[in-house]
Parts: sequence; structure tokens; C-alpha cells
Amino acid sequence: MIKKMMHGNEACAYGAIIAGCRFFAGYPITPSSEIAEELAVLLPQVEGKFIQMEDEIASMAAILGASLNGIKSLTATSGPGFSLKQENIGYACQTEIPCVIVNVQRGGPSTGSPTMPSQEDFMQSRWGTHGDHFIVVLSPSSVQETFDLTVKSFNISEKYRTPVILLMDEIVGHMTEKMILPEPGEIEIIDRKKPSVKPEDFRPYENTEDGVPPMAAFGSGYRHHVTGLMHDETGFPTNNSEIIQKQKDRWKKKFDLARDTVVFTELTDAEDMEYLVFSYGSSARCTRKAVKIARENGLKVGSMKALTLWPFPGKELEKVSRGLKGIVVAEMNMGQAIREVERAVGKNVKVLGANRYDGESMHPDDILSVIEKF
Amino acid sequence: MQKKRFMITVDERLCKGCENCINQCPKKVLELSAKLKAYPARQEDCIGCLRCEYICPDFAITVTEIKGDSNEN
Amino acid sequence: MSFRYEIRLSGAGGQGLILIGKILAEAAAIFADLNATQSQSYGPESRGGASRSEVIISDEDIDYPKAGNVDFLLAMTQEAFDKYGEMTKNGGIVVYDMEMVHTPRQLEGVRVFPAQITELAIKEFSKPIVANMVALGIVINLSNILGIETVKEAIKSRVPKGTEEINLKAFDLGYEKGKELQGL
Amino acid sequence: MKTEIVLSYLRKDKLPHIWCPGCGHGIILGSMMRAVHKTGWKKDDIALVSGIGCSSRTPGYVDFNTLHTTHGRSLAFAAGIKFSNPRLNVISVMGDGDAVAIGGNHFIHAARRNLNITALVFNNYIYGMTGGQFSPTTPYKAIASTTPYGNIDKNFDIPSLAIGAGAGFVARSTAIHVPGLDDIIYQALNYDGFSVVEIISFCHVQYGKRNKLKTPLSMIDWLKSIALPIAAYEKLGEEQRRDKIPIGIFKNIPTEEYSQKYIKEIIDPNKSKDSILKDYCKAKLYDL
Repeated sequence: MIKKMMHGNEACAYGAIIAGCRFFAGYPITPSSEIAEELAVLLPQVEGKFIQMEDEIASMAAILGASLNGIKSLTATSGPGFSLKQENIGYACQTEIPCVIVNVQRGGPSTGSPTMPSQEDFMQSRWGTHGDHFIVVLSPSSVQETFDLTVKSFNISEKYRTPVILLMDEIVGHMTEKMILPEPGEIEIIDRKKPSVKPEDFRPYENTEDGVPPMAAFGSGYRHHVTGLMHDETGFPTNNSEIIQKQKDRWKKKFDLARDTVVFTELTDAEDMEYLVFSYGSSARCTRKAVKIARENGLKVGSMKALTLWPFPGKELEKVSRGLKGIVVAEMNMGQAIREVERAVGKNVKVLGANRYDGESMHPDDILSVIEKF
Repeated sequence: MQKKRFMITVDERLCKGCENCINQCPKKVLELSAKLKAYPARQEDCIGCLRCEYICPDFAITVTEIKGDSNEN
Repeated sequence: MSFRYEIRLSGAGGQGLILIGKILAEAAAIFADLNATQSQSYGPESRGGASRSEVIISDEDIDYPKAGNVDFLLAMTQEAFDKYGEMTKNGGIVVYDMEMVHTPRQLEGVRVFPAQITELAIKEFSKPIVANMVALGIVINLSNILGIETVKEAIKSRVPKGTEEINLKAFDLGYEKGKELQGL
Repeated sequence: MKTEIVLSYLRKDKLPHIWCPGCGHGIILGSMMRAVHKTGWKKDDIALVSGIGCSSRTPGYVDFNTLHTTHGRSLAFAAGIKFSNPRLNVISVMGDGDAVAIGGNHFIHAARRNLNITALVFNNYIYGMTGGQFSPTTPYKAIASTTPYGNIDKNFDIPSLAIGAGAGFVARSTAIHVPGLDDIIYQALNYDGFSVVEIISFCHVQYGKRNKLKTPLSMIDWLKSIALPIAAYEKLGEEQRRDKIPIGIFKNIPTEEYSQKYIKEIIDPNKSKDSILKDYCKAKLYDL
């Protein structure tokens, strides 16, 4: 066990390497650049590769190229870069290439507030690229969680052949606090499944039982074709609507089956709660404080922290929402997750937003003042 | 010296009848058939320059030298 | 009884305030077995822009990582003094660098200490860059929140290799200065 | 004879390809395969990457590790492949718009960075797949669907661009200069660093029909009339050079390849290791 002071971006870099990441491509952008800087130092030490590309689009493309070689790959960015990466995030969804994309959020739109915290990319992380697709988004609220969720991001992306977004925010990214690294053997590391058939029988997009086709690395003898066009089980383009639907249904099946293994939430003070504060990322820390203060004032308030943002933990939320007098959704934006919360709990529970979007981090008073409104 | 002889085969599944081979043949060996595919109308004139093979975008043409002809033995 | 102590280190980029924030947090969380967070805000310029580093030290989990009730303010520029002086809590401490803050306002309910920080660093070490360590010594002495040895351990682990000695000397000097400020 | 070699590298069940009858792209594909054959590389060790457009359909027909990516991004994907596994031979095929319009930034930086990738630019002067819009290589005054009154944009000279950006091997040929093209591609493949071959292809369907060259034959004759070896071109006066295209190898100098430089200069086994990584990452995960 190692105890170490780290900031969130540093913890992300360590988490990536310990998860097995051996390739990083990126482009500098505040407030995520420390991830690249750390990896520029660390990757060569484990015979990994670090490359600073000419832009965000190229960075995203490069990590997909590396991942096709069977190498776990990462890129890190912030809002404006995340927008540019969306093109090839879509490619990763279409071709089911495992990869992890870190977005240390800043205020937007456009250049926005580079050095100030925000959680304005909640929706973009899910729907940033065009077309129907599935994606997993995790969001840490502490340095420890950043480490843990970085490892989980890689595991999920490898296990389910999907891009995973680690949606951080500036507060977590730049905050230094204590992190505890478990013993090396205690950290679960998952690698993608490889084909076991003969190369001539290999079907790179086969409809397997779990919906996850085995993946062969370039150069491993399983020559195959990868295209961003809709393709059949063999990987070649198709315009056959029946096959297109089958492929998309398999994606859905894959994510339906994966859903419960990738959705993480933490419920606290729930036994007697009459009000619930739902939050994620650094807002969840603020929520904890707000709940303490509210309880000191005699209000029965509990909290749910979402570590997984997408798939949205609607089921988990719905289960604990019955009989509540109100739900507060605390987020540093003008109200994004709140729509999903409303959708999950229906009309029976009143849902109000505690929103902060002035570039300052959320304050417990922002939440307490909303609880008072019920 | 014995004159070399060649055989031209056209894979009709691949030929799109673009006429590149017909136009580039210095000996005017090839023609377009009624099925709009290239075919060697005057194979005996072929000098084996391979221009048709090189200019065919569809890998439909193969020129092979005819060997083991009884005349040459 | 739990405690939470908030330190705000504010001034300009390039003064090394983020580093001493990290040292304070590391001293508390690693060498003193408390909990600590260090966070910061900074302008886009790496030199000269406003810089703010906040350290929260507590014996329990730190939920809210931002300073809300500042116990200790170190102001290394006039702007920092003006902006944060009045946000220091009642009974708190404000230390400012006399070299940088020329028109300190009256602050009520707060103990205010004008200190030679940058000047001392230049006079004793000919290096204004160690002013942050002088300041750290003063912070540790006046706040009395952490043991001097734990902070020294943290300094050794955080400063660039080969600069430990001068940084520790500057810290010691600051610590002594702190005693002087308290009239000890 | 030659066709047999070409077909041995193709996914025969995917033929006939989608290119129009007579299209220059198929001729180039044949040339590429003969050049690859000459290198002796194993199919398993080759990655063929493309972007979007007519030329970018090439990988679908070739029995290598093949990747058909997003518009303009071929070289960026190729960089990730080559840099993460230098053992693979990486070829990137692009169209003109793909390489120097939407992918222009990747193109110049690939040339500057110098990973060992062979970039083959199939230049047919037009966006063929989308219906004949003008590209950055469309000649002055030429008609395209988006230059109905004639093109007033200046066009890129791809070899000059590549040389300016630092590529060590730069050549140009055309789809009709086979088998000379085979040799140029072969030399590019063998070059240890970033190599560029601009190959003037032809699109009689989208470019030719609007510019009085509506058959493959007329386009082939046109190419014959404008392309001439670099040495011959250089002998011409400025006036005569107009409307002519020099073909051949413009630059071929040895350079230090990027991934080798990285392995040599950055991955130093004697470097002191981070204490955490020492404990947590003992295993070497793949061969360099």
C-alpha cells in the first residue's frame, strides 16, 4: 500500500498506467494538460509511448490506431478539445475500439472559462457525436476516485469494446489530496478478449452471447477490415438494412447486459431521508457538506452520488425516490442531469435544480437554499 | 529466333468494359464484345507488352506466354 | 471534536504559493496523518497573474474542498490583501508581505501581521524565489497547526532535488520570523 | 502474369471494386500491390489505412490489416498504428481533398514528424464521391460542380508542400505511367521515414465530363500530354512549363525515423524509475 499526495490529473495518469495503458496521444489544453505532462514522464519508463499530436482530432485518431494494435490507449482534453474529438469518438463507437477519453471540464461554450470549474459537458459526454450510439461515462469526485475510476474506465472499455469517457472537473483535476494505492495484486485489471478461432474463421463483429465480439490486434495474424461505415459481422461495409439493424441491436444487447456492471452510485443518509440531493463530480463533495448542515438543522436529507453518469443511474434513483418530498439535483451547469432525474423519477417527486454556472465551485448554501424551497 | 506467343484471358466477372486495354494496345489486339466485355480478337498479334494488364483498373486481364508449343521443340 | 482549518495563500503566479500549499497539505495528510486538500485558482499567465492556493486541514474527511471560512490568510500582493482580507474569519490571522502590500486596510476581529518576506529572502539568500519558504515558516509558526518536523519532511519530498538545503534554511528563517512577529 | 501477383494480395470476393469503369484508382491499386510484392513483406505485417473518398475504399479490397477511417484522418490513425507498433509496415492512401484539404494539418505534421509511413495521395483533382466539387488541387479555371464559372482558387502542389513540411522522400507519378509507378511506390515503401507519392489519377466521370475529357481515353491522352520527367521539365522555359506536370522523385534523403528516435532517446532502460511504477508495472507489455 502506498500513501501519496496527488492531484486528480496526476492520479489519472497513474491509474492509466497501472490499468495497463501504454499509449497516450494528446494536445495541450487547460485544465487537463497535467495528465499529458505526467504521462510524458511516466510512459517511457514502462516502455509505453507518448505522442503530442498536431490537434485533438489527430490525438483521438492516434489512440484508436494504437488500440487496434492491442495496446490500451488514452487521450485527455477539456471542453473545446472534447468537441473536436467527437468525430473519432463516433468512429470508436461504430468500430467498437476500446479507448479512454478524459475530459477535465471547463466552462463553455467555446473557449469559455479555461481555468474555472464547470460540469457543463454532462450531455455532450453522452451525445457529443452524431448518430445512435452507446457510451459509458464515469465521473470522479476525489483524487482517490479519479485513480479508481481511471482503472475502471480501462477495464470497462476493454471488457465491452467501447470508448469510455472519464468526465472530470477542474476542481478534482487540480485538487491535491491523499490517495491510497492498493497492493498491486489487489487492483483488478481486465484485458480485451482475443479470438480463439482460426484466422480464416474470425468474424470481428460476430454476434456473441454477451454481444462483445473478440478483438484481434493488427499484426497478430487475424487480418481483418475496420471501417466507420455500417458493416456486417465480417467488418465489411453493408447497405443491407436487415444487417444494419442486427448490428445495432447487438450494440444495444451488449450495453443492456453490461448496464448493471458499469453503473456505480453511492447512497448516504438514506434510511430516514425525506429529501435527496443527487450530484456527481466535485458537486458531490459539496453535497456531503450540505447534507451535514441540513441534518444539523433537523432536515432529513440524504444524498446520491453518481460515479457513473451514463448509462444514467435512473433505475437506482427511481428505487429510492418513492415517498420522498423532494429531490435536488446539484450540478455546475444550468441544468443537464436534472432532465434525466426527472425522467427517472416521474411526476411523483418534485425535482429542483441547484445550479451554479458562474465559474466558481458550488457552495453548500447553493444546495441548502434549494432544499428550503420544498 | 522463335517469335514468342501470348495468350490473353479476360475475367468477365471483373471486366467493366471501360476500353482502357483496347485503347492502349499498340497492336489493336482487343475489342469489345457484344456483352460489353473486352476480348482478344486478334490474339496472334499480341507482343506481350503487358500494357493492357497494367492499364486495366479491374484486374480482369492476364497475359501469359504460351510455352511448350510443339513447333518450338 | 473535529476541526477544520482553512489556509488561503494568495498572491501572484510565480511566487510559489501552489508549491507551499502542496507542502502544507502533504505535511498534514502524509506526515501528520490528518486529512488535507490543496486546490488552486490561477490566471492564464504563468507569471504575474493572480494566484490563489487553498489548503484545508482536518481530522476528518474533507467534503467541501474550497475555503469558505478562512482561518489564515497569507497575502503576497496588494490585490490579494484587498480581495481576501475581509473574507478572513473572525479571530483569524492575516499575514502580508510588507514589500508587496503598501496600503493595508484595517481589518476587524482579525490579527494582522505585516512581515518582511520577499525582502528577507533577498537579504539573506539573494533569492526572491525562496520567499515562499520564508512565508511557509511564518505560516507554520503563527498557525501552530502542524509540527515543524512534519513540514520539513514535506519540504524535502516536494522541492527540486539539490535545493532542499536552501529551502529548509529559508523555512527556518521564516519560522524564527514568526516568533518575532508574535513578540516571543 | 502481373495480374496474378496483384490478385494474390486482394480480397477477391470483394471484387469487382466500386470504382467507375476505366478509373485510374484501380490502375494505381495494381501498381501498389506489385510494389508491395517486391518488398517481400508479409500480409500480416502490413497495415493499410485510408480516410474517406473514392481512393479510401482501397483498403477494403486488400488482404492486409486494413482500416478505413474518417475523412482526412488517415495519417493520424496511421501515426497511432506505426508509433505504437513500429514492427508494422504502414501505408496510408488518401485522396486529394482527404490529404491536403480536411487532412492538410495531419499531412504536414506527418511530414515533419517523420514516422515511417508511406503516404500515397491519389490525386484526381476533384471530390469524386460527393459529386464533383472542386478540391485544393483542382486546376485554375477548371469546372467543378462548385466552380460552375471556373475555379479561381490557387491549387496546392503536393510535392512542394511535402518538401516544405520536411518529408524526406517525395515523388510524383501518374496512374498511366505504369510500370514506372510500381518502382516509385516500391522506393517509397522502402524508405525509412515518412514518404509521399502523389499519384495523378483521373476521374473522367466527375472531372473529365465537366472539362472536355469525358472518357478514360481522353483523360489518359491528356495525362500523357502534360506529364514529363523532372529533368525534361526543368529544361523548359517558364512559359512552356505552364500546364505541364513534372514526374519522378523530387527528394530522397536519409532521415532519422521518429519511432526509432523515440526508442533510442526517450525510452532509456537506465533511467531512474518512478517508485510507484517500479512496484506496479513490472511486466513489459509488448515488444518494441
